[in-house]
Amino acid sequence: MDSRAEVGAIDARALLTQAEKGASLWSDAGRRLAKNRLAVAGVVVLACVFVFAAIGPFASPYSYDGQDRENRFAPPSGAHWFGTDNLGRDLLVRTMVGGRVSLMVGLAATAVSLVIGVLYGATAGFVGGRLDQAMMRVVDVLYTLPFTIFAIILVTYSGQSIVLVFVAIGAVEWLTMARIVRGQIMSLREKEFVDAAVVMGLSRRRILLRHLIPNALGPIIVFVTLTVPRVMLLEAFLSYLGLGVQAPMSSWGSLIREGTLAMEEYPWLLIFPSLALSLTLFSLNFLGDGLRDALDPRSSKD
Amino acid sequence: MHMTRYVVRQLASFIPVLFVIITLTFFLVRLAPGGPFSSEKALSAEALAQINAHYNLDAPLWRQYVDYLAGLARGDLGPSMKQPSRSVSEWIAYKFPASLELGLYGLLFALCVGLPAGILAAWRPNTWTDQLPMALAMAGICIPNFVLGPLLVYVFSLRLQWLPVAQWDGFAHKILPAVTLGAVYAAYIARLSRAALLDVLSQDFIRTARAKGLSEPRVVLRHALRGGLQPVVSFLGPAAAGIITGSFVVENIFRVPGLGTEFVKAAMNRDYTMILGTVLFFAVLIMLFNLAVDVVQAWLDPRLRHG
Amino acid sequence: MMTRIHAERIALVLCAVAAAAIGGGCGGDDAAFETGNMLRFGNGAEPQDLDPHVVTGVTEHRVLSALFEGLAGADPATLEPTPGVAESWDVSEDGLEYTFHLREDAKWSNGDPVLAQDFLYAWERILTPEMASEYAYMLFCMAGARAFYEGEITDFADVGAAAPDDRTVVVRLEHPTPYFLQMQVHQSWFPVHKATIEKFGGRTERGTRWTRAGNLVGNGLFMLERWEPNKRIVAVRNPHYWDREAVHLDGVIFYPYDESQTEERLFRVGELHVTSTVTPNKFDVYQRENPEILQNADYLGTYYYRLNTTRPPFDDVRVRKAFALALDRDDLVRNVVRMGRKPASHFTPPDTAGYTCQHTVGYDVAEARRLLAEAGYPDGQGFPEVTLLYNTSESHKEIAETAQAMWSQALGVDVRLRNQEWKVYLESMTQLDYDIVRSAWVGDFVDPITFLECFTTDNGNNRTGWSSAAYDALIAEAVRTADRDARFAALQEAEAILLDELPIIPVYFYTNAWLQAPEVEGLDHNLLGYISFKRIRLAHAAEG
Amino acid sequence: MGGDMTASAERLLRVEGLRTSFHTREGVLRAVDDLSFTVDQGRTLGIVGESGSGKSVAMLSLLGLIPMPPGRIEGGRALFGGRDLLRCTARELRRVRGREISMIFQDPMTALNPFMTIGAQLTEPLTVHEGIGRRAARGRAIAALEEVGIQDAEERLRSYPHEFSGGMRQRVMIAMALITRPRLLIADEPTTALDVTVQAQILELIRRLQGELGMAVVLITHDLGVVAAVCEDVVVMYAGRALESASAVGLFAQPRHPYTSALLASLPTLRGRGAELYTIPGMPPDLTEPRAGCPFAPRCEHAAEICGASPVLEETAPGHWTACVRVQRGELPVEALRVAGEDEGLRAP
Repeated sequence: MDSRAEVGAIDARALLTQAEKGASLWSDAGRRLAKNRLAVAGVVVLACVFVFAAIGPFASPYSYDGQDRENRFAPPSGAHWFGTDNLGRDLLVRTMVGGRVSLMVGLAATAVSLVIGVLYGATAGFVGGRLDQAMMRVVDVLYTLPFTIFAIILVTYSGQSIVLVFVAIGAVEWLTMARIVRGQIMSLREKEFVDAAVVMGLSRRRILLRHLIPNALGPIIVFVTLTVPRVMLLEAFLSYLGLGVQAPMSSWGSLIREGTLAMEEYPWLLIFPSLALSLTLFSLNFLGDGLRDALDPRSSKD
Repeated sequence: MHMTRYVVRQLASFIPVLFVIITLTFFLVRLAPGGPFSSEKALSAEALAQINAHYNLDAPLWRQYVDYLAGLARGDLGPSMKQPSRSVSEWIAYKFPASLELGLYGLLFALCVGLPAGILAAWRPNTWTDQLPMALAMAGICIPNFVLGPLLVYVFSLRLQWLPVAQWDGFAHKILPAVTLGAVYAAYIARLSRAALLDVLSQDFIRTARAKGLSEPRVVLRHALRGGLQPVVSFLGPAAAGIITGSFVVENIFRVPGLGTEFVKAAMNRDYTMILGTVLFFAVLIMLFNLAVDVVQAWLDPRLRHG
Repeated sequence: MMTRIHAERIALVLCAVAAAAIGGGCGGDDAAFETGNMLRFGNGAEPQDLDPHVVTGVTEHRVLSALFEGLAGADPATLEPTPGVAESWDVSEDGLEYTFHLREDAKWSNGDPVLAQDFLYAWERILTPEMASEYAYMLFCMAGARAFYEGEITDFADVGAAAPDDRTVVVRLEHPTPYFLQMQVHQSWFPVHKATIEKFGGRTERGTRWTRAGNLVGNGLFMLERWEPNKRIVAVRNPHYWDREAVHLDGVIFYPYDESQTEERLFRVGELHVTSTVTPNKFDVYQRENPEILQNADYLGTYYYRLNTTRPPFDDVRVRKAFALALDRDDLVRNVVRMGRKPASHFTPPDTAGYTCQHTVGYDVAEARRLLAEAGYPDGQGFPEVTLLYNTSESHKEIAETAQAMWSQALGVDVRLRNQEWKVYLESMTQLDYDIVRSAWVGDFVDPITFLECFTTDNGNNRTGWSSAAYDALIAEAVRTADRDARFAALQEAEAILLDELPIIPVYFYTNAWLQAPEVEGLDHNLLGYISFKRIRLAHAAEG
Repeated sequence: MGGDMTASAERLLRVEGLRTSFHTREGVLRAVDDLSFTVDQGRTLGIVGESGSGKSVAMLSLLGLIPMPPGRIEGGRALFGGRDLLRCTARELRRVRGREISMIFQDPMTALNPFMTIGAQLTEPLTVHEGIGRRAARGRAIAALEEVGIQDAEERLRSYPHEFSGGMRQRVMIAMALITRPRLLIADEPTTALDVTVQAQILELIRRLQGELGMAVVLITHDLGVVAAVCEDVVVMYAGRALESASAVGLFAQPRHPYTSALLASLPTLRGRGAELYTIPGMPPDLTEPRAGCPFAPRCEHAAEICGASPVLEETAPGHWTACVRVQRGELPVEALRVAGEDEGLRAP
């Protein structure tokens, strides 16, 4: 029984393969995802929403800014399935066009915050010590700076473009993401497979990117599904500050905000954009759950 | 103990951070176009000069900065430029209690609803006791508070006439705002705690606990919950600081005399002193809450105690 | 068992916090107060302060007019001067000197008599440069007031205000001012109580505690009972008010709801007697279902678009005119603006102190197209992309969207819309960094001059880059002229120039719409939106 | 199966035809397939097999600890103290777990709750099953820690798992498992994660306590050396089935299944220094594939056509049961299964 050392190494390798699975899982994940019915449904609905937003307007006899002022606030009917708005514009087309903005902002800004937040948070959590302290202080500072002022300055000195919206939202949303990832990484760092990876002589970069982050994907994905709606609604606030799309173009967030003002009189103005938003978020959520299950290294055990 | 020393060290590290925040904010707000006294009816040049002189806005910027810091050192946040009836500190002192109260109720609601929902969902994943709370949580996230608030008012105040429409007087006045404020946090907590609990429940020590013959409630509540609370706690730190400093939307809908309005209004008004004051206040709060998170984390997870 | 101990401890702390929160909320400032014969008044926003020499808004004015009284009052419907602290006054032949005779029984809410010196003290205070009062210019019609404010003279005795005795105030004017008496209803002319102000700080100090409930001493119908910012301001009967017998209400509670939706809901459940405003959607509903509750009155304000005359394409008057003519104001107002407002074919609202502009700019697409073609853009070809700027608001947006559609349809031009946050928008407007910008002007007093003097060359409110020597001369002439007809003739001529040159496109004239419970009686409306609480009574309360 | 060889000993646990499967997205995984064995009072049964052979799943199935879903117990009986564990209600099972049957696990690093003190975890079985007071429980906990050789027991109750080394943690696990004086201890690879010296200590500890408490032990391991050191009876598992069952002495003296023989051959210590290690060719079967016949046949050097028939355990020598059809039929002389290097052989206890 003098082969224990060797067995130890084998164990370490076994642990590693388990962890590496997290990284090499992506190819596998698609297959697993395809077997998750809810996730597939989510993908299908999302695809429909994308088609709805991207191609839908071309199929409509109305344009998003075509006014029919004598026919304003028309309830849903055969001619206008979603009814018309305060200027007699077809709400269906406006919802479709608004979806373009919201989807773009929702996904792009979330992606920005995701990339920055995950890399930053993971680095801080993994390296620890003084660097972590310093990095978290930076987050503290950014977190407290007045966002409204920041957005106002952004719009003033950089003009207006949808890209700025991603920047503005991404710039604030990554902070929370970084915190969450840091927490996850800090607790994962304690796990043995990290020791094993260190023993195997892997570089810190590799350990972080291939072992730690994949294992923290669960909370990250949950948080992403929570971030998308925040981002979509934040866009409405930014457009209040003059950042983002300009009238007569709209977004789901703005449509919903306007719909709230007419909630009692013309409920369809609130209901349809809200439905579009909710449908998207629900699908995204199911997809997120499915993705998390598919990517979870543990779910492949046994 | 280690923890005490940690707390003291962290508190000390606040000071430079606050200094950075103040400095950045001070110069940042001056970059925003317009000043506190730009208005639709243009002031004459003389009037503008007078009022700028009154608020020390005619001094060179560095001078204003130094003066502000000097005031700060004396604990003076200065006068509010757009709401001159009270000084900035008086405004914060007047408005914070309502925000705090609303925030605590909102937080309480969020925890009382979100945590049990998350636990219930994690208990039997992928059954209806999981899917129903999670669908509700998702709805809570989908419905923005500026929709939820009016909806709740419509149902509970205008239709059923159970609760007041707005105002901030008795306990009844606080229910709808707290629910509106807390709903989205409840949803977050539910989802985060479910995910974290599922994570913990798949760990070996849970099997040990079951092997000891513990009942499921005991396994979940006593063995799994602590670990499952960690992401919730990390989320709650900054969230709590945000929630108790008020929400512009909720305060507006329900006319709560809270601080949340001031954050936005001060920025919109370019009420420089008010912006700085509220930012400083918020910064201190958020740092305290983050510190609290660290302490709670350490309490939850003994492995972190000597970190 | 460690965890159990911890859990118990946490539960305890939570309970304590919750109890503290509940206790804190229920106790203290929420003590009940009598609301029986009190008018519950939706006041729109939270006052910045209650110092008459600091504040600027309509919101503050409503509260201050309940707490203070000027030399003269105004009829709540016609704004004709009525006796106030002064029971009578004499005007000199040239209209440049007013002598006010103060009533014997005018008292401050602490019982002190209101004396002539109180007015002089107040006027000196508002005009003192260090006070930096934003509304000091309201007093500039007084001889020397402007010079004193600008520091050219330092002795207030050189300003045209004097108190020969305790009960007489004499005011000498710089130029004929037909609206001088009417201005006495404005807070900038109100007296203040010297002892109170100086008890809580310096004479010209802003933001001292003198305006707090319990400290503030006024001379109005009511006195300040409590002021809970963002909750309510309670004003109750002033037992020392000289005309207390005529006051029906026991008091007024001002509620600061800047969310008009919230205001309307509170009104619906009977918590408010009067709202400050009503949204267009609710206006339609009430008009259809409860027209008796809906109030709508003309308001001295004009909604218009400024055009930047300093750069192409709006440096060309033909382009400006084309844009003005292509705007179908009737359609716009009927379908979009709504609220019973009136399309504006000139700048000064009709019948402003008897003045109605005779020159108009109408709706004529053919002419508009002709002018645009003449300017070099037939059917809008080659027309540069211009931007219509507005500050963020639902109503500005929908008007802008409609204007955009109309211009595009009528002229074939492409107008982009751009919204900005309020202060950024103001800055863009002031810096002439726009093509077209949404604007509005609300008169400070009922006289066409308050509108027309905006567009003189050096006026800070011009903001179009437009300048006309003839126009400037006519306005200056009108200011100097005492004779009403001659004055109006000059103003007519000036406004005609404005409407020919069109640095602005008038869109509509404002109205003030609000909701009012049936039991509220005697609430009259006027062009300035001033509220006089004296005649208001609550029908059911009066019986009970 | 399971030997009438010790007729005198009382039977504690009798498992018959246990079948457990996992219904995963990839298909149905038959982790335990028709497994039978018995454990007699006070005896030590070793269950040997490679990773994934179903030994842990079998044990977890008995205690209702496999996650359901995706796990499912498809059939069989597990008689323990007059009850069928597989048909107990959750409540009844809980009363067995940790009181009558305790279990310790492979990895002491993860098996203890990192968020709770040792004391809290140690006393938990007592408070749950015996409902005794905090003070009394504390006393028992200290005694239990001392019993497993932990110094400063009183002090240590306030410690957290991360403050212990792996070996110490496993001692704590044992103390925790035994604090209720169970009749059966299931030790699932209790020493695999520990280093050699500690491994021996822990095994010695289990043996000692077994003797003192008179309980039965099921020791799950992939290490034949461990079996040889501590077990009296052995079941060899492969692909969810039992291939051979015998006394340890009998098994090491003469394996009666080609798989056992191959396992023994692959033990490094049985070969001369410098000799090439023997490895069993091929891979364990994919348990999601439906199969017939001997699961080891594809890798068996003695496989023949007849191995396509499903084997069942048969007693081919007194107290020695095998599932090899060829051995049962006498086609394969057991002498052919003797391992090389047997001279250095294992000395059975």
